[in-house]
Amino acid sequence: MLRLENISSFIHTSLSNHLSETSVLLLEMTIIALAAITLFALLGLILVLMERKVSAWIQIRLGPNRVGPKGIFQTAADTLKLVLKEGFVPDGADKFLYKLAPFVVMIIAMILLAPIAFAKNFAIWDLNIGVFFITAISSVSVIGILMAGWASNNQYSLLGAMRSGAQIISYEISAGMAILSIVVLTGSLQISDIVASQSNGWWLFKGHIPALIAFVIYIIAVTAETNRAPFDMAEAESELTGGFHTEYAGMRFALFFLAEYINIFIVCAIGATLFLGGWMPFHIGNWEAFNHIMDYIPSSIWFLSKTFFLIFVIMWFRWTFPRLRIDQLLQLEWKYLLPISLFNLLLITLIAIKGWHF
Amino acid sequence: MEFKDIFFYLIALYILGTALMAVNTRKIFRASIWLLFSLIGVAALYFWLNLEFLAAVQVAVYVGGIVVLIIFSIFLTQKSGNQMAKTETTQTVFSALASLLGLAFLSLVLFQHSFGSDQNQELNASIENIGAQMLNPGEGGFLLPFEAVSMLLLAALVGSIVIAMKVKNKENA
Amino acid sequence: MGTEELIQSIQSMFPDASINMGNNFPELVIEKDSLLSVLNQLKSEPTLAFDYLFCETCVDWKSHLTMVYHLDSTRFRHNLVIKTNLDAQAPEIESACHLYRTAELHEREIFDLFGVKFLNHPHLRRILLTDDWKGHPLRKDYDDPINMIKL
Amino acid sequence: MFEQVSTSENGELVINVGPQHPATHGVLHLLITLNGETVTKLEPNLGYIHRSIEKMCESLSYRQFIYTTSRMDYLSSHINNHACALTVESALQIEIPERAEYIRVIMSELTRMASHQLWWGAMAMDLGALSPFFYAFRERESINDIMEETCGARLTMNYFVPGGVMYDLHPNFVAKVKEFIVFFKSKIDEYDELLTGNIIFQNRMKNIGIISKEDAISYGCTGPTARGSGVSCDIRKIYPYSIYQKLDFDEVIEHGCDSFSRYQVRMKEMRQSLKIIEQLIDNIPKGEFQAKTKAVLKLPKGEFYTRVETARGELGVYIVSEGGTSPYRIKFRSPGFSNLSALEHMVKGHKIGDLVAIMGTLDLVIPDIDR
Repeated sequence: MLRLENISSFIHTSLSNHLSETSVLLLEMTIIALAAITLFALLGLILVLMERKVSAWIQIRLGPNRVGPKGIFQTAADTLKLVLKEGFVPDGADKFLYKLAPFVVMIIAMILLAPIAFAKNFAIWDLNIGVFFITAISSVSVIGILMAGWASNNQYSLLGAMRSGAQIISYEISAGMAILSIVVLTGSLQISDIVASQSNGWWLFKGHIPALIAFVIYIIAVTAETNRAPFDMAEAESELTGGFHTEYAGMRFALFFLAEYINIFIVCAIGATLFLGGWMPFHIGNWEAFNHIMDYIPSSIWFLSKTFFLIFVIMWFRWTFPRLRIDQLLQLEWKYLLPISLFNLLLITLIAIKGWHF
Repeated sequence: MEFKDIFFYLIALYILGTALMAVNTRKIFRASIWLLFSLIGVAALYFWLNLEFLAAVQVAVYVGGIVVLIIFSIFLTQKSGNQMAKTETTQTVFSALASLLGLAFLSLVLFQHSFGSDQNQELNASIENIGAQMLNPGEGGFLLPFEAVSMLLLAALVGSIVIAMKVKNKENA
Repeated sequence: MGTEELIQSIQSMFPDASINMGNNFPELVIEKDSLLSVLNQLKSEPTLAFDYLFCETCVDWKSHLTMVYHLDSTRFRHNLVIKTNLDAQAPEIESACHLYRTAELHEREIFDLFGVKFLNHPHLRRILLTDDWKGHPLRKDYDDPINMIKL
Repeated sequence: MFEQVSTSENGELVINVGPQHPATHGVLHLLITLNGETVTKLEPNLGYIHRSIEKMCESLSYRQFIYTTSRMDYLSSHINNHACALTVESALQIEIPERAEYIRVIMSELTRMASHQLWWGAMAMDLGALSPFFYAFRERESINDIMEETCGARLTMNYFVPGGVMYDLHPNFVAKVKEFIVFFKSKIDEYDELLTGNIIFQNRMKNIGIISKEDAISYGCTGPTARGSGVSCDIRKIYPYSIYQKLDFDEVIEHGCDSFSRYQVRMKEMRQSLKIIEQLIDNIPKGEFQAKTKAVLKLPKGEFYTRVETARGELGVYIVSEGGTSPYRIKFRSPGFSNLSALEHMVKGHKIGDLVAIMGTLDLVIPDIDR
């Protein structure tokens, strides 16, 4: 069966046989860049279609069903339309920052993709501070939103930007704490180490109830951090018409839209890696035959199915819950999630020191 | 010049260019954005030095934290979109003099210091090492400064809460 | 309290005003200057307690305008209509919105469509039409040859 | 019409909510002043769809003017028509056949339910929950289908005429309504499961948009808006018209005075409407559906006032007749107009998100306000 980890090593060895080290490096960089961009486009198309299908399913509708079989080319057609749309700058806007903002958001989403392990031995850059790198870089994405909101010269945009700023900064702490609890259990920030530590069971199961609490907090916090309903204060279409992207149209809007979905993918991938074992197959204790069958499924499939399960959960939230109010949102973080996650971290540390986990 | 060196000069040029833009623009919001880019450049420099942890801290603290705070304070001041007033000539002269003085001092220190003595010594910047040094109370440890800084931050935190609460009381009365 | 009793008790309260039974409700005709005092008494008198102004409008009779106030009591569930005539040229009357908050928007509408000026109204300005609109459409002498279709 | 300002003198943010805004459900324009996120001032600017229906009616006959009222509060068009028909009938003292009365009440209650369903979906959408909208429309569609079969229209039915109703019921009507009652009874529980019990929803609704009983009366609030504050104001109960006197139903009153009470009132009213229809649907009397009336209606000289309960509150029709074929002056006392006046009182001091939620619970229909 075709496995992703074999492909990368095959490319590397075949290139090294013929070319010098520098040119191999350059060529591989180009290949990775192209692959990443393709992945981006694909993810965008798939996730937008998935969102529409999931929402249609929840809302007793059919969803897109005209373009292509079952409407699978709908997002491609939408993208085409958005590309052809005029991209204008509103009067009185800061032109430079207005045009820059969607790219900032997009580039940050792209950088975040680097340390994610898509399959066994298959990551763009498995750096030794993996999860910390992601926390650090994702804190920058708020700048793009602040920029967009300010540069649009629109009060709704400004309010949306202020909201999302306050929100992302607050929820980053809880998300960080949840990530930290797994780091404490693993003793490493490197993603490959974290995945390897789950070869005998996922942390969600191994870490007892504190890990479960950390997982729930992580899911809530990242839903807020990616500006998804019920925490979509930055957009809040019924209050702020569109929040920070009220004035955006065409491809610039599409970049924001795409970045939102890429961010969802990334946070869900991290969640799957930290709590659900990343590309590790599902094993049950001593059931040798069962474990062998699970091993036969490629690691990339495992990783993607876990990630898409989490994405589905986040989409499910969006189409079920009403939106919180901004002060309730901050209250939830500072009065409930943060104290709980701090206490939870202490518990996890105790578990890690005493070695009570499996 | 090696490939690695070209990269260093590119990063350096980027840091200096964006820093210049930050001080030269007369729109306060843009200045903060240029500062942001400059700080990202510094993080890139750390990455270039293989100091990933430091680079990530640089991004998390300066870019994700301090610049966001600056932008927030710009939002809260009125008329942030307007151009700032042109600086006076005397001010420009004095600041130029001050910068030159700083440059001179820095170059003096740099040229007096002899580099290369510890080039063979491997710098251990792994997270374990950083953590161990941070909590080491003995020789070469950073526990005392670490705790002192955290006390300072706590004091700042409490102080800001007190100030914020005072304003609210006034409004109520 | 039956309608007959209601009419009698109101008549005894305001001997100068004339009260008689209309098609639906008893109608009290008063002088425009006494409007506020009448409304005040009707609202504060515990046996009447007209606390709910459910309709306030104006009728243009060409020679004069008539302000019509429909009052209801949420406690006793009896109704009363108060009418008062205004001058057609410069209609002016005290605003009732300090007694009944609902009058605020209703009076702005009447000001807009009939041109009745309400004294002591907190912000009397046009509500439905644009601020620079000429004339008051619900007046009988209003003419708009473009927008009005004569049947 | 208004000055374009972005900040007030003391640095507060001034925002135009509307006329094009997703939360105003129409072309309502609110000029709000914000201190941070808190609303400090709210001023409605009306008239974007003002058609001067009252002026139009002065040149229409007593048969024609009823049709303009379908366009006022288009979600309770049957009930608006009912009010007009009742005014004309009471002035001319027309006795209408019992069958017509039954049909009218059934139609009115169906309309009330359809209106409340739409409100439920739209209000949930204001709060950011998008799915309830589709669930609400599923039920509303079946009511609209029933209406379409009998009246030929889905929104502006124009079915009630002076003297009765325009046509007889469609043969499928009774069966379909019965089917709908069974269907909707299970769905209304689904509504509660989906939204009412949700903790986010309750936090968004409870103790928000408070208006006391005295204020509600003073602001002239009617309908569920006032009944959520404990004011008994259901015209069907206090000044019964048509055959409501004979029916067994409760006036829903809640005493919470907040958004959640108003929400509860409407939810319970839907059940009461079901109860009313259940009482009537099996015994619609046979006979004429329209009384014999003259071809040209002339009201006697005088003033006539009718009050009915629409889905939004009390609708008053005030006709001043000079004895001609068309009214001399007509005034529609619309429920939305008075309810809107209480909006500032409710919203002041709340966040901008609450403004949207409170507006949702007022259930404003803009053509009803602008007329």
